[in-house]
Amino acid sequence: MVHSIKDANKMSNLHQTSTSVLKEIYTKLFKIRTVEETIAKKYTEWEMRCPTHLSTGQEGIAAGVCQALLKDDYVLSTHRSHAHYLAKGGDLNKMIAEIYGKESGCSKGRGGSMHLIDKNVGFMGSTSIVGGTIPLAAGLALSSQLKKESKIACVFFGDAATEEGVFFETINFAAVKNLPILFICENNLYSVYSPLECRQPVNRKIFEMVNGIGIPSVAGNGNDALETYYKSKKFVDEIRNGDGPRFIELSTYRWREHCGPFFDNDIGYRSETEFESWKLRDPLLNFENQLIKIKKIPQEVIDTVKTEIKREVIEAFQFADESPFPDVSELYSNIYSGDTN
Amino acid sequence: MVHSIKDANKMSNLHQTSTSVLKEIYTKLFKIRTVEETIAKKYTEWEMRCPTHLSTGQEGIAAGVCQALLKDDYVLSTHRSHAHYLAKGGDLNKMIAEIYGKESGCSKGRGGSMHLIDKNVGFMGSTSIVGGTIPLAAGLALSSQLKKESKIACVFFGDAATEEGVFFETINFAAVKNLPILFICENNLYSVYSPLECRQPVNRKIFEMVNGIGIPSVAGNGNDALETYYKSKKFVDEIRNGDGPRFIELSTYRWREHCGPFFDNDIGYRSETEFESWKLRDPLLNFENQLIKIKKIPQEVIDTVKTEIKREVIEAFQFADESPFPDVSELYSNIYSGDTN
Amino acid sequence: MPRIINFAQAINEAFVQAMEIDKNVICYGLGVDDPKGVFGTTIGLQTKYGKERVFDIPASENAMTGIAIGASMAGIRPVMTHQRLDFSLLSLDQIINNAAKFHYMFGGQHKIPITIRMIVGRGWGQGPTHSQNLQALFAHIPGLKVVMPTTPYDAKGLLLSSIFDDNPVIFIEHRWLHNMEGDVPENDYRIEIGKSSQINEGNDITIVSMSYMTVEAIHAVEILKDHDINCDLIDLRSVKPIDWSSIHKSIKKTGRLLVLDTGVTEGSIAGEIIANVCENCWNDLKEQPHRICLPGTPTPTSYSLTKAYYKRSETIINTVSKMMNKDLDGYVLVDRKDLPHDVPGDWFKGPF
Amino acid sequence: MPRIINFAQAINEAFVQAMEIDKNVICYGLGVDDPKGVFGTTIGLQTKYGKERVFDIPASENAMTGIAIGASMAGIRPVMTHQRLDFSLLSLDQIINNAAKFHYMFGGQHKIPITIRMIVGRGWGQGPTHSQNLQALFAHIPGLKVVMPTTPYDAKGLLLSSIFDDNPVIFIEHRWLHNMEGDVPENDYRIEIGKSSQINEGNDITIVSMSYMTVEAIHAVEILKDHDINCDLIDLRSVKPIDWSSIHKSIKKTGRLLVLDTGVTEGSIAGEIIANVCENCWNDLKEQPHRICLPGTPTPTSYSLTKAYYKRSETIINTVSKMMNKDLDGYVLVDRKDLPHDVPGDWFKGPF
Ligand SMILES: Cc1ncc(C[n+]2csc(CCOP(=O)(O)OP(=O)(O)O)c2C)c(N)n1
Ligand SMILES: Cc1ncc(C[n+]2csc(CCOP(=O)(O)OP(=O)(O)O)c2C)c(N)n1
Ligand SMILES: [Mg+2]
Ligand SMILES: [Mg+2]
Repeated sequence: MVHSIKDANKMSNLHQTSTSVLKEIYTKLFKIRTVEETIAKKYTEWEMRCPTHLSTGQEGIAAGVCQALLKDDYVLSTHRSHAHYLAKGGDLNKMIAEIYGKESGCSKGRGGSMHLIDKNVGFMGSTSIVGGTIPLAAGLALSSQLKKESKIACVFFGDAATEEGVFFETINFAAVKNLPILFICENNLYSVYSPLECRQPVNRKIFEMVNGIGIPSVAGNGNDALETYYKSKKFVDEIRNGDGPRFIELSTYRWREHCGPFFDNDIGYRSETEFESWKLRDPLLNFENQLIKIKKIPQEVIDTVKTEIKREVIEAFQFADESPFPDVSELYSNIYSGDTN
Repeated sequence: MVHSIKDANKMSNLHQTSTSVLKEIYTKLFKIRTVEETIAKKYTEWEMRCPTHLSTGQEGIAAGVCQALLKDDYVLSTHRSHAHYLAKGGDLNKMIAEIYGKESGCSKGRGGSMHLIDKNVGFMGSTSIVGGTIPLAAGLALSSQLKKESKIACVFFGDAATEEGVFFETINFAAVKNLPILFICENNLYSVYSPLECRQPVNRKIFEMVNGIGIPSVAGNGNDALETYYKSKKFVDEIRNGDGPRFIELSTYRWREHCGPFFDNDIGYRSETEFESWKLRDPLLNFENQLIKIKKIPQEVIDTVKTEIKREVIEAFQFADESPFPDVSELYSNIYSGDTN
Repeated sequence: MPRIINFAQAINEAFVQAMEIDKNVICYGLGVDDPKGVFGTTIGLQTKYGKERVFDIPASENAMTGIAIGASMAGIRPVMTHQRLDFSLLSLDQIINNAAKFHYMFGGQHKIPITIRMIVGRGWGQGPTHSQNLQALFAHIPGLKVVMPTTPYDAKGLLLSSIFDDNPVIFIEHRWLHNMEGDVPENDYRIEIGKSSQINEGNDITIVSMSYMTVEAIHAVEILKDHDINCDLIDLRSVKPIDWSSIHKSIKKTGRLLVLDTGVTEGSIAGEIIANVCENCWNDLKEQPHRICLPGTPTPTSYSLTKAYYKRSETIINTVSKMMNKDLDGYVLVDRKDLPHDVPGDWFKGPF
Repeated sequence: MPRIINFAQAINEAFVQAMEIDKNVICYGLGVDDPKGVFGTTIGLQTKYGKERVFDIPASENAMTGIAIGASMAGIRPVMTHQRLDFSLLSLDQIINNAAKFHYMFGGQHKIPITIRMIVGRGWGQGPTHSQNLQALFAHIPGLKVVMPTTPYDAKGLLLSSIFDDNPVIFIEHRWLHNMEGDVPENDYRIEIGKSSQINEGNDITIVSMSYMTVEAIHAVEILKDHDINCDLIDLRSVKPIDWSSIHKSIKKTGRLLVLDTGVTEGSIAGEIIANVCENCWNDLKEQPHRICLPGTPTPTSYSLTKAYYKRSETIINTVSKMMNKDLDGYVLVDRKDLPHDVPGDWFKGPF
């Protein structure tokens, strides 16, 4: 049975993975989930006054991929960037402050939820224009190649971003130049409320198409953080080895509405059944259950991780709350770099 | 021997093709060649004052593809559009007048060589922006689908156009909507002076890539007008049958400089040897030799075609010469459709 | 008896009527058939007119614009919708290089009857990439028409005119207008593109405005009237072509000009209007013209910064009052009812 | 002793010096390494600095712009070249949505030191899609800088400044300038972005101009001088930011303004300058300002139409003379040496 082979693979993966890696992945998963759900809860106080796209349900990808990257590697992301920012090690306090529009935010309140940055950990930015950061990642990869650095660039984007011309152009150039870049497509089946079938040919797989454009590609289960980690790790090693660009398409599902804190299965663009079937594939819970099953990490350690993160999250919201807003006198600052005003 | 099988195929193709089709293809080939070479000769009088991209050497594609289309079918083209315009049946007098910037030109002198049109024969326009007409063709195909017409749209473009995002976006949409559209890529190995290898991954075939994006595709020898005709015919039938979009990549070679009347093998971007090897594959001469060999068309008929076309070409240049320039008082006409000024 | 509906419903009604009149009218764009129907503007269209004429598309702005152009060459009248103007920047190639030029450069033989709706965001952290007011960019391109309706009445009449205009029309809707209500006749009526609307008559000063800024101007004009300042308020409706004769006529009467623009100052439509009026009505002007536009920065996201960034009726009152040598304080006179500055009303909550 | 080279050579020299100074400077664009080297401007660079730093690219304008932005985030200083400005319209998404905003919207943490060269065509049937003068479009976007050098001296100094500026700079070159010659020092020198250049001093009228129109202005100013009209001729060099203080100072002196622009009238930089001067120097102005720009049509291709389309020194002379209440006829005074109107000189033959 295919199923049990997969399960066996999974188990052997789990067994052969070091405790520290497992713990780190788990920590990422739990942190993202906790942050996003806390945002969802607090959003209805209407104090986070910016469009906010939550990643709940999609944590496996950010956690698995970023676990395979080094701190110096570059990451870029989209409108739905909290998970990537956190998984790459971005400062939590600054992220929450940013969503609250505070001067202490990672973008000093100028960007909001869709425009996060933490250069200290290689998180080079996210923007809301679909596909907009894909070439930027290739540019960073080019800089790394030019400077003969070992850094690689990794860019996260959704299934809809693969419909933009700039995606195709970037894939082509990355292949021509053999750039050190990892493309991660999070296929969550929807673009806002639009299902895949009105946007892409029905029988075409994104990763196979990319293969045909010129980049070695695989698909994977994005809700399985460990599978994601191993697929990413293999590719990251190849990329760092100078083998050129790689692409992974990872299946997943967004739990909450496209933008905002609520659930929206009731409005009719997708079914409750579909949603429920994906909820069973909870990337956090399944990972946690497996960890418990194989007993490589004691329950106390897991509990400590949880307690620690919950505390961090509470503190982050406190930090954001207590931080001042940008001063209106600063409206004109930073139009140009090097400006003195 | 593969070679002789090919040759045998070719011969049987020739034998099974009706005399009228053979004659029509030959007429197209000879007409394009004669027009282009006459332009080349006369260009240095510096009276054709606009960027002019000649198709000499690439006639097989225009002739073969357009032979497979009906008069009502739509055609769109690029900066290098003379061949397509003529093969589709565009008015020769109006084309030459257009290149001379005359009011009697097909675009009333407003467009020049790169912006031709003859709606009477479905030639819907050409423009100089690389890739710019590809989505227009899809739009015309969409109109045909919406109106339940049997017309199909056909768009010609070069190898470089397949590097533009808009190409990819159009292919994707055409596949999603099953549009009645035929994409023709003329791969002449160069974009201006740039060879393929600095623009596209070395081992990737364009038509295979398009297959992967979602459209059935084949490659062919663009210097063989008959092969091109049969490959196009098959696809045109399928498209008209409602089977959706099709794509053909045709190999060919431009003889003269990218833009202008001269030869430029001396400047160093391509070798004289390469050029010579392609000259041996002359789409016109080879076709004519085969026609003579199989004796389906008497030499006199061929000679009449030649004489007739030469006369037409002379008359066209006379027509252009004698036509008046647009009146400067008309500068502001046609900014908007429906304008009275 | 007035028939009160809101701006979004007026857009929807124009769609319905256009699609009834002419089966060549089609409607597409990201999400036009989804449950939200682009803020209600496209609700129900797919049910009424089918999936062939009303459909969702891939995220491929440039090609989908070219596809509209191509279809329009065969007589289709596509209406394409961008949920934010910012997304249309991916398609400027097709808009500028093709749509704007095809009629002229083919000697009048092509008509390009396309309408491209672009919605401009404001407030609630829309920020740098969701709230750009780039009408000046489109208005600079020969061959395009650009309209920016303010009232539900004009929204309906202008959308119908745009759809049945044989030229490419950029149709810019301000997000803060969608819930504004007004009298909208049920019948098919058209607003001529290129004609402004006189919203208030007065002899003291000409205020030329557009889109959402006209709403702020209406408040200001009312308050100013209470203080004996009478404004000629002209709502442009079209920013290309501009209704120069109405503007010039008003300047002849008032001798004073204030232009309000939803875009940034430098290179604004407001600047063009000032330049044109100075060129053409020099002797009628009693003093230098003024404009109120956005500061020349990307839109900041933070709540605290947008307060200084956007200009409202308070600023209009202060500027006009200074021009008239009076001493009014807009911040005292305008009653904001404690509504936060970054929402147009109570109905606007959450991300958009 | 003057060292005379042409504009294209000056650009080339700036490239060489920049690439010597900083190995992070790279140069790419369609054809930068081909035998023609973008009208000679990039000739020899690949031989000197290798294929890693100087390379040809796919026809993928939007991605290649984004790639420049990305690389610049890591300290690379990419110079991207478009053989025609028109092709850059495919990349406005990356220029406007990303390059212009990244410094501001990330709170000052990113620098985007990219330079995008755009060449504007004119004459020889360049027509609607090869000769657009869209500087106004870029100048309207907060966060961009836009320069338009006229002289070889400024071309070199401004390109060096642009490359080493930490912001995105749109560097617009007029095709008719490439063969103009002038004195260009060998050393590394910089022209400050945002500072204009005073080309002639005079008390009668201020002429503000840019790019190729300054060449026409220089001819006109000389002839006008012979007829006792003395012009302050200001070459903008930067159209964003604009050197307002120099313009205002000149207006204070002359009281008269004529602006020359290579773009179409409506929404032009010229309009912005008129608006700004009217707002700020109202009492200094003796009469209404004027501008000479292109008509609001797509560029026609035909030889006969471009003659009326483009404005030259004849028109400048006529306008100035009218403003000064004199009766000069530019068409009589200017000696065109029988050169056709659609070429800048004898060197310009054939398609480009
Ligand atoms: C160029 C552009 N077009 C449209 C939008 C509107 N938009 C915002 S998010 C989104 C959905 C993108 O879907 P996908 O890439 O699959 O990411 P997901 O939201 O599913 O994570 C769209 C269409 C945009 N932001 N940018
Ligand atoms: C968007 C755009 N980029 C660049 C150019 C400049 N350009 C004109 S023709 C051409 C070559 C195109 O090559 P290809 O598509 O292979 O056609 P070919 O000339 O070989 O027939 C280029 C790059 C352009 N016209 N448009
Ligand atoms: Mg998605
Ligand atoms: Mg080619």
